[in-house]
Amino acid sequence: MTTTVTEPGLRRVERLERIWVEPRGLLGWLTTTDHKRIGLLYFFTTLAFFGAGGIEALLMRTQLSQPEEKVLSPETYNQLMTMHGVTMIFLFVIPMAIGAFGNYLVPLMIGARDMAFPRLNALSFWLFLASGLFMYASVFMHAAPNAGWFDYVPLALKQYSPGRNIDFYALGLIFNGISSTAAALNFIVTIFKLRAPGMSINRMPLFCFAMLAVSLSLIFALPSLTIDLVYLELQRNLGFHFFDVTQGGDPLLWQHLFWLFGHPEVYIIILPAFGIATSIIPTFSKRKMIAFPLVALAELLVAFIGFGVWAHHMFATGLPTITLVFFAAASMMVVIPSTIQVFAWTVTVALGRPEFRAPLMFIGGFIVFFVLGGLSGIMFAAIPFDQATTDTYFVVAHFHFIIFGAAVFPILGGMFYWFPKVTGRLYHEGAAKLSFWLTFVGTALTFFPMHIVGLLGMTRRVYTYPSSLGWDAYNLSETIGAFILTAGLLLIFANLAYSRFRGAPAGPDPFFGGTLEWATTSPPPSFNFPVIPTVRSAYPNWDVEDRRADAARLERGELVLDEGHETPASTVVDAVPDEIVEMPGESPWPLAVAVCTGLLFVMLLTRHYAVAGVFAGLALLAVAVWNAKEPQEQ
Amino acid sequence: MRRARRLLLVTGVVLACPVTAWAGNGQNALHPASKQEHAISVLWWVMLVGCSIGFGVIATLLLLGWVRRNRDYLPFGGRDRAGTAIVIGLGVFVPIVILSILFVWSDLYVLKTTEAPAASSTRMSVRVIGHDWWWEIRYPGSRAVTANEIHIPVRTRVDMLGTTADVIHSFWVPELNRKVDLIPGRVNRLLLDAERPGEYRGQCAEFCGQQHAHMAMTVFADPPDAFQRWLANEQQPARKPSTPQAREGERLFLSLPCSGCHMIRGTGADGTSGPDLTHLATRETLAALTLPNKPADLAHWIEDPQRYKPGSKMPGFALTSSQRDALVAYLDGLK
Amino acid sequence: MSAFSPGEAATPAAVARVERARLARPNGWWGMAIFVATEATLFGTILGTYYFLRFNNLHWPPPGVPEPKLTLPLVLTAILVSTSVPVQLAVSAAARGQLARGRAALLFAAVLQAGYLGMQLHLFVHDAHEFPPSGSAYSSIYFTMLGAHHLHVFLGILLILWILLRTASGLTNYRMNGLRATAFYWHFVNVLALCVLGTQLSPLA
Amino acid sequence: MRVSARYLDPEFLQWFGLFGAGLTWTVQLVVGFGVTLARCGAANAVLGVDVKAWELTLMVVGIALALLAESAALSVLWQTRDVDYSDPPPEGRRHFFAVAASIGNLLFLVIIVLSGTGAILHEPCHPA
Repeated sequence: MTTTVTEPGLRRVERLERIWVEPRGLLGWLTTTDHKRIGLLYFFTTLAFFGAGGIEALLMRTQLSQPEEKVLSPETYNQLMTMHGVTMIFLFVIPMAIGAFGNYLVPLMIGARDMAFPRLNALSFWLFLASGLFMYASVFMHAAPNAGWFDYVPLALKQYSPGRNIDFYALGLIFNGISSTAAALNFIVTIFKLRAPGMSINRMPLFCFAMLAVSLSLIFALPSLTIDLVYLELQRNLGFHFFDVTQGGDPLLWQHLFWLFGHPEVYIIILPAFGIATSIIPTFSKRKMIAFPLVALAELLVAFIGFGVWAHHMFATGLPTITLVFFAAASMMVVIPSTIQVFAWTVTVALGRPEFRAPLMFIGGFIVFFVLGGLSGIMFAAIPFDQATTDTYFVVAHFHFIIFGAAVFPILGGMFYWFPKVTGRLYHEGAAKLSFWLTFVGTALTFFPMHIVGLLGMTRRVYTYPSSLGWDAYNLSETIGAFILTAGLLLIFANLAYSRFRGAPAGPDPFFGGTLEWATTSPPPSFNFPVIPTVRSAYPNWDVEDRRADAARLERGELVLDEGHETPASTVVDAVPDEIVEMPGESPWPLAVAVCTGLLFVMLLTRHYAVAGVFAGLALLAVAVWNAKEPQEQ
Repeated sequence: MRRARRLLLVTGVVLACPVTAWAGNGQNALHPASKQEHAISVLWWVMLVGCSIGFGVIATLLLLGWVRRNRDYLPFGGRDRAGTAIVIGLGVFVPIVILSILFVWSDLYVLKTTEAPAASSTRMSVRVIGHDWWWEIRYPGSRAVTANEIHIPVRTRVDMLGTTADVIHSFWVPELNRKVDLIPGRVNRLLLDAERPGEYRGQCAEFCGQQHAHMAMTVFADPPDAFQRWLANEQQPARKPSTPQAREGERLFLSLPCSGCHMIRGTGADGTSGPDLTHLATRETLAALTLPNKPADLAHWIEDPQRYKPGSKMPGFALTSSQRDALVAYLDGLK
Repeated sequence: MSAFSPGEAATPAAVARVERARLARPNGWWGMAIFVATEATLFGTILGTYYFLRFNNLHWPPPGVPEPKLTLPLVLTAILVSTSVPVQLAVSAAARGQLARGRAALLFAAVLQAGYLGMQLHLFVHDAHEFPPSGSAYSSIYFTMLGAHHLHVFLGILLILWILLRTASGLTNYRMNGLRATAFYWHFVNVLALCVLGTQLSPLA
Repeated sequence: MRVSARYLDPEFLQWFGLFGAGLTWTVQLVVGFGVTLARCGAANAVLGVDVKAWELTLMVVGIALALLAESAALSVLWQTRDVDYSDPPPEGRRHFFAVAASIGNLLFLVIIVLSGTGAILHEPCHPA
């Protein structure tokens, strides 16, 4: 709409640009508090970790391509296996979906000018980067975590893992958890408080519902992981007793606390995918989502029930049956929110006039893999079958269909879908479609045969296997699939990289999307919207007259807020405008805090506790200095 | 999404393979040799059929969405109201009913078959103790001790009492029953009740460190009389070596560090950290099924265990070929 | 649009006006609320661990470990919880624009809290000599639980001192939000104190 | 009079309908799970827990509350039957929540029943 502005409007836009401008160059990136720039920082960082995790996967697949293969030593394999899990979950999927997509899109979708706490947002990123580097330092010291991503005790205790490997894991994940908590907190407050006037909770985009559900899950799930890791460190390094039977502890305590976090984690991974799917499907089906309230509920419900299913990861530990049934029952019913969404998606496509462009094709692939992975997931709620197949490749197949097929496909589709918004250019459609088929076939070929070898008795986390058991052909095809998949992924990134510079200009709204991010220019200006949009439906960008009204407001100067670095805040449920909040500008202190925290964790790792205390103090001091810069109220 | 439908087809075909092509691999969860595993595989096949139908419905909807992409009403007429009805009907009520039935069947009924057996219902018990990375087997009420090869009488309810000497392991013999973890401070029980004589391969299913991959075991379901003979022999102390070479082997075994870790009942060798070798020659494999128990392989193993099982607790020894042959001759005589 | 912009609020009186005009709680308060939620979960997990381990042990505390003392912890916790009153008074005073009274109340609360923390740390060290955390699962979770709570009291005191420091140069919307958030955090710490005390004394029941 | 009026206030019904059953299930899970741990742990020798009584109570109370929540949700749904989910608040929002809650509560009701029956029918502390 900025296309049709006249003199007064133009002057207001210029004033906004002056107010919201950030320093150029490296300094600008180091001190930025712009949610879009932070989103991009997240995007490229997580992409790097995705590459690392992918290489680890390919190495493992090569080792497993045939029986008695000797490419990797057992120790190396176990480190790669653990780092692959840790990387893909904590350093790729979550930060990519929440940090990159969420950061860039949520404020745009709710018509805000930034996140609620811009400096905290920057801090989350720098902490995330530091924690990632912290954990990857271990790889280069050949002391990477090697007890599997769920790191069961007593294997992870000093007695059986004397090295630093497990300390890297425990401290690294505590560190990473701080970043995730800060990010989640920020998203919740942003979604609660910064929605555009009129965007009452029942008109909030489904993507934001997904992000809200994810953030709430993180807020309530991470503490149990953190405390579990604290117990582990206390027992490893200070001689506490939580997990050893002889002193009244219990190794199952670790498993309970880990999975009390670990299962909500699974939904934390998949929920952003739901959000992306519910953004792409209406756009390309050219109609609103069917059963909108149910889909919104389903996204929150799956996160909620996800907290009551953790012990289904422990069905084989010999717990009493009366204990297990609680979790079996919840594990059965946690399926319903997913069935609701699957039918809502498919029916919406069937009811619409779908245009199968690359993003929608990736969502199609997502639905296929999500349904396959979900159906095999149901089977694990049947306790006897779970006890037979748990810790086999059947589980590996199941959760890779979910975590790769279902969680990552929408991320790839979303990269294409929002590429024009972020870069202002269109991606190459043909290459995108080809890359879809490559990744689709690759994924199916890599992970489908794992179901079969699992049923044939192949247990997970083995670095090699004998040839007498009829697993060879399947493993070979899995390895081939992995390389096809890699080719597909490389084609995607090549396409995006090329289009970034050579793509055709996209304009503000190439796909005629329904949510507010399409109501502004591509790429969006640093202040997101010249006028804070007013909302009267769940797909505000399809209410053309409302958007015209915005343009008119720009002329009159209503809701432009070109007096200061400001965004409006409204009531939590019904989004009644309440307050104009002065937003802090760029700040170097988040980076400083992250550096101090990083050094704090290095000192904990090397057991210099006194020095660690000093860095903790410095971190607090940096927070104080950051906080001392208050909004100007004179 | 044509491919989706083809995938469904492949699902059916390929999943039929395990029961046909690889029925005999000895570690196939869908090749049951016990009542318990039968129950589990029935559960699986029923769930597979149900899931295939469910997948079919959704794949068809997607397919219709693509085929009829230029019509914005459902094939059987109706628009948003009908759509919402489908979501609530197929997305809520139908699955709630199906899943509740599945819960009652699997988690209340089938579970009774596969859960730990009532101690009174079993005829004998066998103790399995997980070690990094091998299985210690003991027979309560007898002096028999062996490793990695469990003999049980066929068509007899045997109570497996699982514990661990170090980290968590998981006992899993796919053709006989579901798996159970071996956890410090717990005795977890599992029913072994083979319908037909045979060898059933099993493997540690919980990641237990560097050599998790080489921690397999075999269950031999013998006819009762054969089992009794085997057990009687296992209870005996080791046979005295018969040839001079074997006697030299025994002397070496007792003088070299071997006897510090391994027990050979009836000799001075009383180590407990490694497998009991009293009747090593009656076993078919070495090092938790890493190598076959042939003199040649035994010689290789003694010389350089780290080559076959890196990280194994057993160190290699610099032996002259005559010393090695003597040791092999002695151990190979421990019938 | 009933919105007001920060420009209006520089004096205590203006802040008071703003406080009356509010339809919803400010972002800062919500941020603290979410933080408290995650902290509460953290303590829920710690208390859960306590009972999980308790159920696993026939003798609790194990033989040789003294039963928890009753009176002193009760008295100390009573003192700590009572400081919620001055803290809340400080908020309402500030919201009415009476900054001086508010700060006085805060200062009073901070002194009491510091005294409490001092006593508790003394007890903590004393107990650690009597039955070190490395002695048994009981002492491990006992010291982890108490240590975690003392850390939160310490953090609360820091926040209150920070607010006192900031409001020395007058009251603004921003600082009023900070005060509300701090008070909220403080009440939470006191609720925790009660839960922790109950758990700590549970072996006596 | 005044009290009943307050509890029939649609805002209250909406929130109770939305969260009632979910929170009930949470309590059933946490307490029910805790009780099984207490009953099957070493400490039961001194605690002496009657697990079936606990689980039965939890299930019955749970069912009652879940049904209450469901009826609250349905009543709001009925009050707002002519409203579209994206209509302006409060009606639109109430309808939106009521649609969601009426399905969600059903789900929690089923979970409460299934877990309860399972916990009662299985023999206490028999290892899986």
